[in-house]
Order: sequence, then structure tokens, then C-alpha cells
Amino acid sequence: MAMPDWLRKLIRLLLGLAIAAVIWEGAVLLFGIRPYYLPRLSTILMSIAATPRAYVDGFLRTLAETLIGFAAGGAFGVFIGIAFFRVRALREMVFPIFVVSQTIPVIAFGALVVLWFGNTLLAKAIIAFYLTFFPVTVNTLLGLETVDPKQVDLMRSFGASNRQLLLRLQLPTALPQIFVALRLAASLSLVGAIVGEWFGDTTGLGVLLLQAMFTENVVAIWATLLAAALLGTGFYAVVAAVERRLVFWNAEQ
Amino acid sequence: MQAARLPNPGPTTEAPQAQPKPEPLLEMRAVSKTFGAVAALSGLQANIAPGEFVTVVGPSGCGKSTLFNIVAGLEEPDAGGILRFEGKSCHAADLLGRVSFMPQRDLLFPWRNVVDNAILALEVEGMPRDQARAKALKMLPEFGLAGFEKQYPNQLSGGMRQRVALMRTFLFERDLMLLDEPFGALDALTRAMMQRWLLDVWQKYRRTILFITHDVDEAIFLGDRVLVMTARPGSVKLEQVVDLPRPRRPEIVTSPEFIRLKRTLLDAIEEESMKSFQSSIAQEKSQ
Amino acid sequence: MQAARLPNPGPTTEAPQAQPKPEPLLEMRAVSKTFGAVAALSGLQANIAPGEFVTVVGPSGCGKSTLFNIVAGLEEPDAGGILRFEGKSCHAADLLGRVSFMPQRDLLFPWRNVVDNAILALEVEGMPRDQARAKALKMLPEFGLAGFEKQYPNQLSGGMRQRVALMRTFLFERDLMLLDEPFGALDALTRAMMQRWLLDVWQKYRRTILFITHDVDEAIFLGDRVLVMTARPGSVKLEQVVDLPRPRRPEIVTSPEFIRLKRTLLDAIEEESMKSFQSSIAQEKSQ
Amino acid sequence: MSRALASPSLAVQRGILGAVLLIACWEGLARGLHLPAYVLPAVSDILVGLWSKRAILIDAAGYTLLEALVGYGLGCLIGIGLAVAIALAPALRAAILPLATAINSVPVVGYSPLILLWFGIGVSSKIVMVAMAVSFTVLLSMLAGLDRVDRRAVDLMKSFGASRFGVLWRLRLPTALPLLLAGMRVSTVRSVIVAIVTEMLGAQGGLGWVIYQAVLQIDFVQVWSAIFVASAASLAFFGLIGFLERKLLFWT
Amino acid sequence: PAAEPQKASLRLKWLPQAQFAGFYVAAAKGYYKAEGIDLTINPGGPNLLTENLVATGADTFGLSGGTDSVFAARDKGLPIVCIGVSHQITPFIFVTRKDGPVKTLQDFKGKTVTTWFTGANHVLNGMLAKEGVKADEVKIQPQQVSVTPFVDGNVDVITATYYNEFYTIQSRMPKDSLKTFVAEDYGITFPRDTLIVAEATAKEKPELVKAFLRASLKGWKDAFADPKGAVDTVMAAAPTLDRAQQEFMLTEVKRLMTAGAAAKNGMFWIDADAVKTAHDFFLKYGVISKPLDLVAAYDASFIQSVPLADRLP
Ligand SMILES: Nc1ncnc2c1ncn2[C@@H]1O[C@H](COP(=O)(O)OP(=O)(O)OP(=O)(O)O)[C@@H](O)[C@H]1O
Ligand SMILES: Nc1ncnc2c1ncn2[C@@H]1O[C@H](COP(=O)(O)OP(=O)(O)OP(=O)(O)O)[C@@H](O)[C@H]1O
Ligand SMILES: [Mg+2]
Ligand SMILES: [Mg+2]
Repeated sequence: MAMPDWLRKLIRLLLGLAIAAVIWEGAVLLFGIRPYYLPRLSTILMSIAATPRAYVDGFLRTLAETLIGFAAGGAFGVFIGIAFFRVRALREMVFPIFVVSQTIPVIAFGALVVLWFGNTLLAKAIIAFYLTFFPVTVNTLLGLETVDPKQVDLMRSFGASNRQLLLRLQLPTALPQIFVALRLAASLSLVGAIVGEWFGDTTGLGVLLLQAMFTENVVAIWATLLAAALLGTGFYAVVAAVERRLVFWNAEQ
Repeated sequence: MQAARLPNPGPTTEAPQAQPKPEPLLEMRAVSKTFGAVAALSGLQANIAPGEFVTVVGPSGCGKSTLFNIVAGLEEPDAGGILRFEGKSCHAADLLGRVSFMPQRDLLFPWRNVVDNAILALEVEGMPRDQARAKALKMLPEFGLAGFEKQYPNQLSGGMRQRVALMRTFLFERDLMLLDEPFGALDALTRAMMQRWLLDVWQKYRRTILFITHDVDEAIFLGDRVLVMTARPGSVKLEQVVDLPRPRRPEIVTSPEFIRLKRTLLDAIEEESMKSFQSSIAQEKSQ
Repeated sequence: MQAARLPNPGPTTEAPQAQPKPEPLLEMRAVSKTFGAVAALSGLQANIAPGEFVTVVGPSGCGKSTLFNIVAGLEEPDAGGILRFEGKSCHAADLLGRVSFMPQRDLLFPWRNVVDNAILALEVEGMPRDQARAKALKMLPEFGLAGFEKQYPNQLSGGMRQRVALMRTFLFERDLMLLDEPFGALDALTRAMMQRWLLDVWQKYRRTILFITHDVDEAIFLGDRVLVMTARPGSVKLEQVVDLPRPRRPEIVTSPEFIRLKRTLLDAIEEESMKSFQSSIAQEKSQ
Repeated sequence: MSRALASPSLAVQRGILGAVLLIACWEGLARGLHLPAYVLPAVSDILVGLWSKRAILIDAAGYTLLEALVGYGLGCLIGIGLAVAIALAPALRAAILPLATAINSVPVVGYSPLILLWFGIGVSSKIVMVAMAVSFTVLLSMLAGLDRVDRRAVDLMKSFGASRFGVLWRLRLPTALPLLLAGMRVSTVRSVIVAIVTEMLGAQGGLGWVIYQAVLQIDFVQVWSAIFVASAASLAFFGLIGFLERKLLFWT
Repeated sequence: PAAEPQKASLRLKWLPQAQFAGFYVAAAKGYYKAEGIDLTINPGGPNLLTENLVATGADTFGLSGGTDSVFAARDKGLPIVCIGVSHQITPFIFVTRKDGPVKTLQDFKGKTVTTWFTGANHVLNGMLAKEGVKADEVKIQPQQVSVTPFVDGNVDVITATYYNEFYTIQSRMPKDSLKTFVAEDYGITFPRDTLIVAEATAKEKPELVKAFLRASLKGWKDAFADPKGAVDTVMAAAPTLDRAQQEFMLTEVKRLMTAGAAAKNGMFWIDADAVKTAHDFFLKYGVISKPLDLVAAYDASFIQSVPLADRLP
């Protein structure tokens, strides 16, 4: 039962991609779009094939940074969301500072980042983390606040401790909301990793992108964009799949 | 009250005495509760003896659920109200975890299947999951839920949901049980069976039960005492001792004593219901 | 059934005849519905004449709400089932918007106050809000909700929520009304008043009503005909015509005809309820 | 309810307390360790710098806020519009979602050469970038909110003969509102950031431009002054949406 | 040389490309190791300020923006010293269409000119001033990454480095359709790509600095001797680069590094006159707030410690 369904989805996906590819290639040829605006897909793919190692290495490195940043940001976001939910005073004191922290463009502080964390994988992961944790915090808090007070009452009447209340009622209720943020965070952590690589690094999709941008190598720009899109969509799809498994009761579609 | 013929009524022992005991399990005095402009309870006074089965009836919106929330420890009564449990004066909050409470809405958790919803309280108490599940599985047939242990709440009928909620409450074994219209959505027979079964449990384990219902027959059939509440703001209008012998047979509903009790109670309720309608209408007029 | 003494019973006209008409409003034949492994309905067959008041009773979980969902147009029956409405064969979905449906759970919207919840259907129909509100405000006292028009659902008692849901259904004026345990959470008197009121409305506007209840007294007191459903998978076990004269007085519940009808129905229901419990237990055993 | 009950003045007091503590730590750290300005200037220095450059900074902030606000508005419209389109025609979901994710998984700055190329170096390219960043967040939040609806409530609406649009307007939108507004709240800060970052890559004005210039001149006091202004603007924006949220979500 | 190689890092002003070929070649061939230095080459990036990183000690050496950024850093009190200058003449030019309306600097009036605000703008202003054109008569706009607006004719004059943008423009427009304006023609020289160290390093580890220069010079000489090999080395670090462009870049960079005083004094020569001219120029236009101690800022002693023969390309 599961197998054909799985296969059908895959085939549909591949078919969709193939159609998109044909449209792209066809449109460029048909309308004679100049390569500086939009190169042919085949040209882009060929350029990737010419130096596959660079793209594979870049992909893997960026993936690692993204994953670390995402995991840290997600965990921290949920944790802080819970802390804010529990301790109102803490939220009122710290939440505005969090908001402020999000208004600081990291890109302005490349030197500081290198200064503090060096040219390490950690530095990029930290930037990914920095972009990720805030939406998760906000949504966790929101999710925890939408719990039906009657259900809380029920649990309390069973003598549930705060911890039990949290694990058995509040977190499951907040889970759908948390996952919305996690899906967002999947994209943001990639952004963080790529921007992080702009601070003087040697491998990664961000490096490739920067290089292509400033040598005005449009084909390489698109090649890197495609690689980043693949990474981002893949990661997003994984998060969404985990969500479907964990938040089964909320599935409307 | 319909006659209930059970497949296996099981042995029923003699009922405990309904006379007020010297030391009540739960004592309430001058309990009031106001929500903003709405006074839900006002100066309520009642004693519940250990092992007693007390039923509560009253017009809709008179504060029955509010009373239960207080006894379950979920709401503090307004200042001035006195609560005593097991002889000791206490705050409502002290009662948390000491009474088993079935709320009016089933409040099942959508991410838990039937069994896991049922064992919620056991888990909270710290019982290992497997053990709790085994215990719950054994009880499923008694609640007419056998074969449904893996279903999720959105796949259940209204009555089934209520039975799951009831089972959850029963598995949380406490001296005092608060049941807020537990049989509201059950069909006549299931209801009759559950009533018999509840009486069995009560007599076997000597739990004290406070039971809200809208069905006067049910109130009399089950209770040692029936509390009739006044219209909002609620207080106790009438405490009617039900001196029918136990075990009570289903046929008892046609007995003259039963009919007499029912008449008394209905008159009291009706008076209050009328009040609550009239005050509704008066309010409407005055606007 | 408790005796209901209304403040103002109002004039009641002669009831329409309960004999099957040549042209039924709603016709169902061989209607089945399966959810995965659970067969909820199987080969159900029934006709509802225009203007008829049909009550439905049956064991909990037998498929009553499922039947209503189909008639409301929300679920398609399994292939092979035949539905005819106003003489024309149709899909379930064609019935959307043509019957007024009160679901078993109140489903009030938390962001709308009492009045705005009540006028939901009117708004959907396109009536201007002010007009709809004015209409609803006039009906509030009849539903015992006067003075509560500005409250939000989380501030209402269980019975009040149900009355708001009921009002919402009444304001959606359609020939066929489906009421799924509308009086489940009401106290005896409110319930009796609502029953009387429902009969009034029915006779005045000649709406056709399908009414699910767990209370056999209620089923007989209200209905022209009582459908008793079998245990799951549900079908019609018995169609009992209630040939009591209308208007029916509250005292009718003690009349011998009434008791006789009740006996017949209870026997039928009991048999089915037993089955559903036994099959539950059998299922349990076979696992 | 709980929100309404909480004393706002206490919340504000705590917020101020938090800010004061942070600033004190910062000032102490910078002064105590004699950190040079290019590592971390003291807050007092930044405030002095801010005051002396106030004319430039106010101009720049106006420029950036214009971009951020217009982009934000546009992004919200697009995000909500797409979500509504998906809700009305579920078949679109399979087409829109993967595309939106793919587009969004590339950092907005990655597009900057293309966007700058297509929309020029002026205000419009910033607006496009902000709109892109905001619309995705809003789309996701809104979709999640729309999907959260109770199926039985949808059934009820359908039984009243409500069209897809009727269900959407009267049921799904109110249900989605809390999540939508949370998404919009998070997006406020992002919109300012994206505007600034894009400005740093090429612009004719704005806070990002000021920061860029200041970095080149190794004037870190000015960098921080601009950041302070940006933070204040974002914070105000965030607060505004938060305020709207509390007004609109009275029932939670 | 010491038994234990000393750890050090070189922060470039940009990502790996032929502009820095010599350093990569020296590293690949082990010249640094031979001098007892375990060198890491760290690429730069947008908003990464080499002066800042070297001043704070995050990196030992830096190939920073140019004389302009060294002045700015010293002006702001960053403790860095320039130990060598790579590009002896202004590495960028202003490009217009030969058949376009702009024939002389006077024609810049009312035209759209894009430039980088990273120093090139000062050169442009200086050139215009020399010709008596006021800066506000010209529509000077920040230049974006792409040359497409120029190619499409939306911009009249564009700024281009010899080794990068000028190549890109030429790949899309024939070279003979372009007209260029060169700073040196207006008496302005703007040496760029400066090698810097922290003051502390200069004072405490002069041997390390000298060793670094020796190895780097060897690398550069090798790179110029074998341009193809040098581009291979660079492309090993950045495989997606365009080879033709890198080869072009190396040729141009060689020209810039060996122009002016370097022809006689060798690569990385610090031309005190050029530095002084630039300093006075910046002072005049208010880019730096006060006169700087040029001797302290530009320490030629390190480069002079390398025998001239090893410096000449
Ligand atoms: N949280 C609340 N805020 C405001 N008013 C409330 C709240 N809870 C209950 N009330 C009001 O208190 C009164 C009593 O409500 P309660 O739920 O106790 O009634 P009840 O006796 O259980 O009624 P029912 O039989 O209909 O369930 C009602 O008028 C209700 O509107
Ligand atoms: N969505 C669903 N998925 C799976 N099973 C369902 C679903 N809806 C209903 N069922 C099953 O169908 C059967 C009939 O349910 P239904 O709600 O129609 O019962 P009912 O007669 O209304 O019961 P009650 O009187 O308790 O409300 C039940 O066994 C229920 O578990
Ligand atoms: Mg109640
Ligand atoms: Mg049902």
C-alpha cells in the first residue's frame, strides 16, 4: 500500500521538475532572453557538471552548518519559549531584548563574528542559530498560550506537576505552531549559513555565490542558487515530513 | 428512569447509611463565586459525609459546574467562603490531585488514542505506561469500548467520547469523585448499565461521589441525598434525603415513595427554573 | 418525561397526520457508510414525509450522527446508496444549505458572542448583520439567554452553549431540520419548555424534523414516528408510529398507550444495546 | 483574557529594567576592559555619536522605513493572497508551496545581484527584497492557521450552504488570525533587516548605506548609532503589530 | 629558521582569485614553511575589514584595501602598519562608450556616473576637481555589482578595475568601443592592495614579517614566471572560477604590481612620494581628519630587508 503511494509522489515530483525544466529552457530559447538576465538551464547544469566537486563540497559544508544552526536554534527557541511562558517576569525583561537582537544586521559585523568565532564552522552555525531561534521562540510561546484552560484545569485536578502539564498537554498543543516556526527556521538557518560564509571562508555555497556575484558570472550565480534551492527545499521537506508524522492529529489536508 | 436489565448485575452489598456523619468528608460554608458582574454562587452551604453518594440538580447555568471547579481545586471561592476537607480547613487549591473530577466537556486530547486518553491520570500519578495501559485495556469492555482502543477522539461518536472521559476519571482512584453529567450523551440502556456499574463500584470501594445530572430520576435512583440548587446565584435550596433501600432495583422508579420524592424535587426545581427564566426575561425587558 | 407547566403554553393547532404520504420529502435506500474498518451504517432504509416529526433512538455509536452527516450533505454514503430529496434523486452534497443542522457538539465560534454565533447562518445567507441581530435579539428570551447576548462562549455554562447552538439552527429556516441531541445538556424544566416550544414551532411553520435523542420519553412525546436503530453497523430496526393525539399534554407520559409504546421501544433498544456490548466484548475476546 | 489582566505598566517596567541591565553590562564591559571602538564602543559614546549625527540618521531611517513598510505591506498582501488562493483552490497548494519554499530557501541576498539588475539600485529593489522575505513567512503562518480549523466546524458552515469563500471569511480567517499575526509580528523585524542588508549591497541612501559607509571609514561608533536607530524603528514596528494583535485577538 | 613552524594567517581583501596568486603559489610550493611559517590564507568578504582583523590580532597579516583604508585606520587609531604596497598605480579606471556623449571630464556634467564609495569616489572627485567640475554637477551614484546597466546604456560612466570589471565589460562590448579615464592622467595616484601587520607584530616579531615577505615575493615571482601554473593553483582553491578571466587578471595584476616605482625598486615597494601625495589629497578632501605620521604608518624597513634581486619580478 505504502510503496505505490510513495512511488507515485516521487514520479509526480520528477515530472513536475521535468516540466519546469522544459519551460525554462524553452522560454530562454523562444524569447531569446539574454544570458545576463536568465541563462539556459542546460548551460547552468553543464557548468555544475564541469566542476562537480566544488558544488558537492560546498553543498555538504553548508548543509552541516545549516543543520547545526537549525538544531541549536530550534532547541533554544523552544526552551526559551517555555521559559518565557513559565516566568512572566523573564519574558517581560528579556523578550524586548530578543526583538532588538533580531534587528541587528549580522552582515555589518563580519569582522566581529570572525573576531569572536574565527573562520570556523561554528561561526556560521552561530549565525544560522541567531536567525533561527526567534521565530521558534515566538511560536512556541504562542502555541503554549492557546492551550484550552479547561484542559489545563483537568490536568491540574489530576495533581499534575508543572512538568507533566508541560509535557503531556502544553507541548503537544503547541506542537503544530512550533512546527510552523521550524519550517520557517529550516529556510532561515540556510540563509544564516550562507551569509556566514561571506565572512571570509573557503568552501560553501555562500562562497560560491559571492564569487559568482562579484565576477558577474551569471551562470555560476544560477548554478549556486539551484544548489541552495535544492538544499533548502530538501531540508524543508524533511522538516515537513517529520511534522506530518508527529502532528498527525492536526492534519486537515 | 428506564428499567435496566443487566446481563450480569453482579453482587451488590448493602448501601452505606445516608445519615449525616459526625465528621463530614467535605464541608462548605458561605461559598460564593462571582465572575465579573455575574454571581454564579452565593452563600452555598453543604456537607458531604464519607462514602456518601450525593446528586446535584438545578437549573441550567445555576453554578453547578462552578461548584465542582471549586471542589476540584480549580477555582478559589470568593473571600469569606469556608472549605473543609477531611476535617481540615483548606484552600481550594489544596484539593488538587485529591479528588477525581470528570468535567462537563470530555476534553479528550486529540493526539492520544482511546487507551492513552484513559490512562492520562495514571501517567500523571507516575504509573509506568505499560502497566497503566494493561489496566485500562481490561476495563474497555465494561465501558463498551472494546476494539476501539487504537481510535483517536475524532473517530468516536459523542457517547463514546464521554465514556472515554468517564473511564479516565475512574482510573484516577480518589476518595471523592466529582462527575459532571457523566451520562448525558448515553443511550438509555448504556446509561442504565453505567448507573448500575457505578453503584457497584461505589459500594465496593466506598468512594464518595458528587454527581451532577439533569435527570431527576437518575438523581433519585443513584443518590443517598439530592441537592437541589437555586437559580443563579446558586446555593442549596433543598437537601432531600433519599431513604429508599439499597440495592435498588430498576423497578423502584414506579414505587410510590419514588414518585413522591420525584414530585417534591420537581416542584423545587421548577420553581427555580421559572425564576431563572423570569429573571432572564426581566433583564431583557429592562434593557 | 417530566410534566412541564409552561408560563404561557400558547395555542397549539392540530398535528398533521403521521401516515406515510405518497411523496416523501426524504427517501433513503440501501444507505451504507464505512470508515476504514468500521462499518457505521449498513443498508439503512427510511422515508420522511413532509411536515413529519421523526425521532431517532439507538445505542451509542450506532451511526446516528453519521446518518445526519449524510442527510446534511457532509458525507457521501458508500456507493450503491440511494438518496432522494423532494422527489429527486440526488447526491448528499446537493443537500448542503438545504437542511438546517444542529451538530452534536455545539461548535460555537470563540470569537463571536452569543448573538453573533446565533446569526451565523443568517449571515451566510446574506442577511445584513443589523437585521439578523435584531431578529436574534428578539428570540433570546425564548431560549433563556436574555441578558447574555454580549457574552462569549467561554463564559457560558454547558446548557447555555447548547441553547445558543440550537438558536443558531432555528434561525436557519429550512424545510428539513436535523437536531442531534439538542436537549442533552438541559435541565428538566428547560428541557420540557424547549420541547413544547419546538412542537409549537413545528406546527406553526410545518417544518419537517429529524431528531436524535437518548431519552425514549422524549422520542415518544415529540415524534410522529420513532426510528429505532440497530447496533453498529446501523440500520432501521423498527419504525414505531406514535398514534397519540396532538396537542400532547405533559400528563400523557403516564397514559397506558404511552407506557405500552415505551415498553415496545425499550425492548427493541435493549436488544440492540446488548448486541453492541456483546460484540464489543466478543471483539475484545477475539484479540 | 490573561493579557488584558496583566498590568501593562509592570510589563513596561520590567522591559525597562531588562534594557537598563543590558546597557549597564555593555557600558561596564566596554569601559572596564577598555575595549577599542572597533571591537565594541561604549553605549554612552554611541549615544553621543547618535546625537551628533542625528540629522543624517533620521533621514536614513526615514528612507529605510519607507522601504521596509512598503515592502512589508506588499509582502503581507502577497503572503495572505497566496494562502487564501490555496485555501480556495487546494489544487494550487502543490504548485505554490514547493516553488515558494525553493525561492525562499535561497537567501534573499543571493538574489540581490539579480534583483538589483532587474529593479535598479533605488528604492524599488529593496521593496521587492523585503516583500519576498516577508511574504514567505506570512504565507506559511497563514496556511498553518487556515489548516488548523476544526473539520466539524467547516462541516457546520457547509451545512448552512456557505461557499468556500464563506467558510474562509467567517471561520478559517478568524481561526488563522492568531498565527497570521504572530507571523506578521516576526516579519516586522525581518523587513527592516532585509532592507538594511540590501542597502549595504548597493543603495542611494538608508541606514544600510550609512552602515556600509561607516564600516569603510572604520567608524564603528557610527555603525552602532545606525544600528541603534534601526533597532528602535524595528521595535516600534514590532510593538505596533503586537498592539494590533492584542486588539484583534480579544477572544484568546 | 626555527624548528617549530610559527602559526600565522594572511587575511586577503577578497575571495581567492588571481589577484592574490603569488600568496597561493608560495603556500602551495611550501615557501612559507621553508621560512618557518605555518600560514593559513583566509579569504575576505563584503563588510570584512582587513585592518580591523589585523588590528585586533585575529589575523597576523592582511592584504587590505589600499592606502585609503590604511589612512582611515590610522586616523581612527587602529594600531596597524603598512609593510608593503602591491598595486603601485590606481587599479581602476572610469569607462564610457567611445560613441557616447562623454568625451572629456567636462562632459561628466549632468551625466550618470556610477562608482564605488570605497575610495574610488574620492579619486573621481579629485579628477573632477582638477578639471574644475563640481561634484554636484555630476549624477554620481553608487555602483552595483553588475555592469549590465552600463552595457544596456542606462549609465554613462562606470568604474572598473583593470583586472575584473573591465574584463567583464570587454567580454560584452568590443574593447575599441570603449573610452577610459585614468587617474594618473590627472596627476592622482592611488596605490592599493596594501600589506599590513599589527604594530605589535612589527615591533615584536620583525623576523616573522621579513620571512613572510621573502616567501611571498618568491611566490609572486614564480606566479609571474608561470602564469598558467599560478592560475591552476588559484583554481584549486576556487574551482568555479573562469580560467580565461583569471589569466587575464594575473596579467593585469602583474602590470599594476610592477608599475611605477616598483619597476626599479621591486614589488611591494612603498613609494613614499605616492603615499604622501595620496595623504595630502585625502587631507584636502577631508577624508581623514588630521595629518598622519606617515613614517609610522608606512614602515619600509621590512621590504627593504629583502635583497633587491629577490624583489624584482
Ligand atoms: N469563566 C467565566 N466567566 C464568566 N462567567 C462565567 C464563567 N464561568 C461560568 N460563568 C457563568 O457562571 C454561571 C454558572 O455557570 P456554570 O457553568 O457553573 O453553570 P451550570 O450550573 O454548570 O450550568 P449547565 O447545567 O448549563 O452546565 C453562568 O451564568 C455562566 O455564564
Ligand atoms: N471520521 C470517522 N473515522 C472513523 N470512524 C468514525 C468516524 N466517524 C464516526 N466513526 C465511527 O462510526 C460509528 C458511528 O458513529 P456516530 O457518531 O454516527 O454514532 P452515534 O450513533 O451518533 O453515537 P452517539 O449516540 O454516541 O453520538 C462509531 O463507531 C464511530 O467510531
Ligand atoms: Mg455545567
Ligand atoms: Mg452522535
